[in-house]
Amino acid sequence: MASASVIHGWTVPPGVRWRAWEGEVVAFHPGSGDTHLLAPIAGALLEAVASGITSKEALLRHVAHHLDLPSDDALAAIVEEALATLVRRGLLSEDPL
Amino acid sequence: MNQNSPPTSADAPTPGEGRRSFLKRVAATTPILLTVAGRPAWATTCSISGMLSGNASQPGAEVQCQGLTPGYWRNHPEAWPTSFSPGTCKKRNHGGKCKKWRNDGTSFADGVFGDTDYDGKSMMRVLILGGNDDRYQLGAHAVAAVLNAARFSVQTFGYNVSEIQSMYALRYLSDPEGLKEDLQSLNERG
Amino acid sequence: MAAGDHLTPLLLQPERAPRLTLADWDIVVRQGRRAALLATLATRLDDRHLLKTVPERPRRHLQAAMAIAHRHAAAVAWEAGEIGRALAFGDVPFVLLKGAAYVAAHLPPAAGRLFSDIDILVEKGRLADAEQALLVHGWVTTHHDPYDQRYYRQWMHELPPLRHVRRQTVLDLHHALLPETARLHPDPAKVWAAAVAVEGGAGLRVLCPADMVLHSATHLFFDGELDHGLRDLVDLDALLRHFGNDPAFWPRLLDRADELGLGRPLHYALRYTTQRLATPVAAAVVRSAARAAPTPLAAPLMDALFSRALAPDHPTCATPLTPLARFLLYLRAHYLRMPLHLLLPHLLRKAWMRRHPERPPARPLNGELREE
Amino acid sequence: MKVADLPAGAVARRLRHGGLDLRLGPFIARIESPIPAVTEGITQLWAEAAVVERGFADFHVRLAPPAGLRRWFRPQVLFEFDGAAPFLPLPREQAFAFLEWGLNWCVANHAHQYLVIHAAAVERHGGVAILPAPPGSGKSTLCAGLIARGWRLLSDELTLVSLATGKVAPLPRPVSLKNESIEVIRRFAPDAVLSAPCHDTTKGNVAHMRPPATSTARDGEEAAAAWILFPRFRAGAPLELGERSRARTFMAVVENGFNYHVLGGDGFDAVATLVDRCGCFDLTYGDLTEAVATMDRLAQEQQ
Repeated sequence: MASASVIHGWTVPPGVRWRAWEGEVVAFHPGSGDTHLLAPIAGALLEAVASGITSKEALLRHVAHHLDLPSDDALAAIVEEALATLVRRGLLSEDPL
Repeated sequence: MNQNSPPTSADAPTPGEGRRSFLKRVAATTPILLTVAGRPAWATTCSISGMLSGNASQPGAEVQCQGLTPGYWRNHPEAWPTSFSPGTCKKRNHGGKCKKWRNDGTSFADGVFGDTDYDGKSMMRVLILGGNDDRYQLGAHAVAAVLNAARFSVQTFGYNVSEIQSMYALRYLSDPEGLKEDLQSLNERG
Repeated sequence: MAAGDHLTPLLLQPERAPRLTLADWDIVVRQGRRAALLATLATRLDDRHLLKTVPERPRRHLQAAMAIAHRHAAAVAWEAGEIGRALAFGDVPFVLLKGAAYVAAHLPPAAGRLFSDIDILVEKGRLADAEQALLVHGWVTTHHDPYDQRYYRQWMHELPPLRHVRRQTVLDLHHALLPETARLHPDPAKVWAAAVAVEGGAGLRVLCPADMVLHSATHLFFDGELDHGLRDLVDLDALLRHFGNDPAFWPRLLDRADELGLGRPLHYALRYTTQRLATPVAAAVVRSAARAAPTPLAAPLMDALFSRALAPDHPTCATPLTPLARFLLYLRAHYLRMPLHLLLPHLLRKAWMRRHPERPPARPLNGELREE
Repeated sequence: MKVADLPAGAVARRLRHGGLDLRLGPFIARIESPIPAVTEGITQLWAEAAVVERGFADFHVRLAPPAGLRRWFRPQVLFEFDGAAPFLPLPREQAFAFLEWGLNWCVANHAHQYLVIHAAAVERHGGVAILPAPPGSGKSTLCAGLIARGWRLLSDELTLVSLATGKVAPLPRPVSLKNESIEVIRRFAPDAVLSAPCHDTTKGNVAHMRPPATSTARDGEEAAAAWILFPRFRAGAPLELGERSRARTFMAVVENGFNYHVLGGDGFDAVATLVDRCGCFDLTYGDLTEAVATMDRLAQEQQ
């Protein structure tokens, strides 16, 4: 698919609320009304996007640094899945850069 | 909001835990640990009265919808509809309950859908899977939903077996989490 | 305290609010809640900065109603997206109807509107695909009784309501605006062809302005059971005021009513919105629509019935004749849906099932309806 | 004027004709009912509630026998909210309990100036402990035990967190006790006023404990939340007070929110603020005296 070559960035859509306590992140989506408790990596990603980090590479670096993990393919796969889930739940939106 | 909260115990490897095993542990959890579903303010639901610890129930609410959970089907192999087999037991505990199942029951591929990750496993074995092998508990809920559809009438469960099978086939790749939540809602009614 | 409709005058002239006593509010809040218009009233007061003039106790109820309406709007917008996602799976195009359309298209009736379901329209030929796609995504029928299923599928313009297993939201899937057996049967293909995309609405579509008004009028005067009659009239009023800003809208509306055979509902819509809600409609337009009025004999009766049924359905507004008026309009709505020889057995069965919900009639009340 | 100040017979008369307007915490309810059990419940258990002048009422409720033949052989009662019946009828014996549940429903469905949580709330030295819990967790027993030892009752069932002030508003109403709890409280607090237990087919025996007069007298006084504490009664269990993660406390409060889903983002913020300012604990107990002592200690430390 052509979309694979499009470079995406992420933003937190308006209306999404979130809070972090001791590294645990909860988030609310105003449309679905769902409230989520995020796993550490998903939580770190949401916080990072909200703080202005938007590209996949930068997010991967941020998570690796933040959680003190090697920035390798295994982590990249987890980050990718977490981003997809956050997008599906409306907690992040995927925007072409 | 505390965007810059320092990493703490919750999201860092525990002391003595290698990076690899931490990654493995993280990979075994889903990105979302827990969801409290929004009850759209306009949805018809009677849960409010239930929560108010009263006996009062609302008129016209809920037809007698029913479903049974994966746990039920795991512990009640005798209740399986005849068109599906849990297989034979390899090891029993003292109470006579089966602790370990042979992989000779109806396969997941036959009972639910042919082209999936659970290659070769029986429905019972998929019910028992956990953690990394069935991260969203999607397989377990799919098996339970198929068994529920076979056990109950369409009027009671809302779906027949082939409808559950196509629901699974059409969504397990694109929307595993949403699919699991829908199936779970079906299995946990009643 | 004099009985009567306290709500409509206040909706029309919110600036009267500061003159109301606590005892007045005691009635207004209840009538507003029953008519599903409390949030609409609150919004109108808020727009004019009058909310703060309302005494604290009733004001809390107005604000609470606004909070609910805000959530409804957000949830409906999200749900419309979920429906779109599900139907995209089956490649089934659809059009949002009624309240969901007002929200999606940011039309004035959306302000403060409450919801109990979402209505969508699909082409009749795609109905089975739509049903399948929705089923796969968790929408299950609410009517498990085979009689009901048959009744809907054979005679109605919509399927029995679907409910989402997880979110518990209700969806009405239409393939026409009115039943095929109905006295009026606007061609669904024409309505479908004229539907328009919502600006910035992520692929969502709604009826074109004239059809939206005609559908709302048809629903109120030819289909509904009028429990929210006043709310529906308030919708119509808001649509007419909004679209009517464009002078070209009025001739288009009249032509379209002719084309779809919906002159009578349009006549009622213009007659009662102008009479009861002072909707600004040019006299010539009202006259033109009145060509489709009922016979001079029937007209006073319809006025008498609608004047009662278009008040909030609350004991404080009821006159001794209100229950009769509502009952006659209920019969009329059914009569307009299908010929008597089909209707009577159906109503008998409905009455029976209300008394004996656990026990379907032992013998078929009428063989005709049981034919496949 | 309080219910207890009305002359004999006046409560029944007003309930029959035109309604009795009572102030219950922040709300005014206009109650109508021809049923003696309702009069009795109000006279006995709501004796301290304020009777107010006729004006605006938040909730217009009526408990009356449903129409139809059943009334002669299996008497029932219907709860009406402003003329509509949101629930199916219940056996007549449960009329007063139905009034309590019905009013809870009214509050949960309309009082969106508050975040309404399914939880008990009690206060000592200015700090409120919120006790959210599912039925069977010993929440009401602990709540009854605490108010019998001087804690102020804000509510047994509905905790009202004001969106405007962030504080908890009192709605002191009778505490409902089930089965063994009735005996436990009789022994623990012999002076407490309890209604005669009524038998209820689904829950066993239910009795109501009258809120202390001092709590009712202060039912206009909001107080700040200090703890969110999840009680769990296990027979014979040693007392255990464990800290609980804030994020998980947040999720549990959300789960127990009656109108969280109506409030949207405001609800999220309200729960977050609450969790921010509160100590969050799990409390497992097997002995009521011990549990009350632990709570007293928490309140002391806070002071």
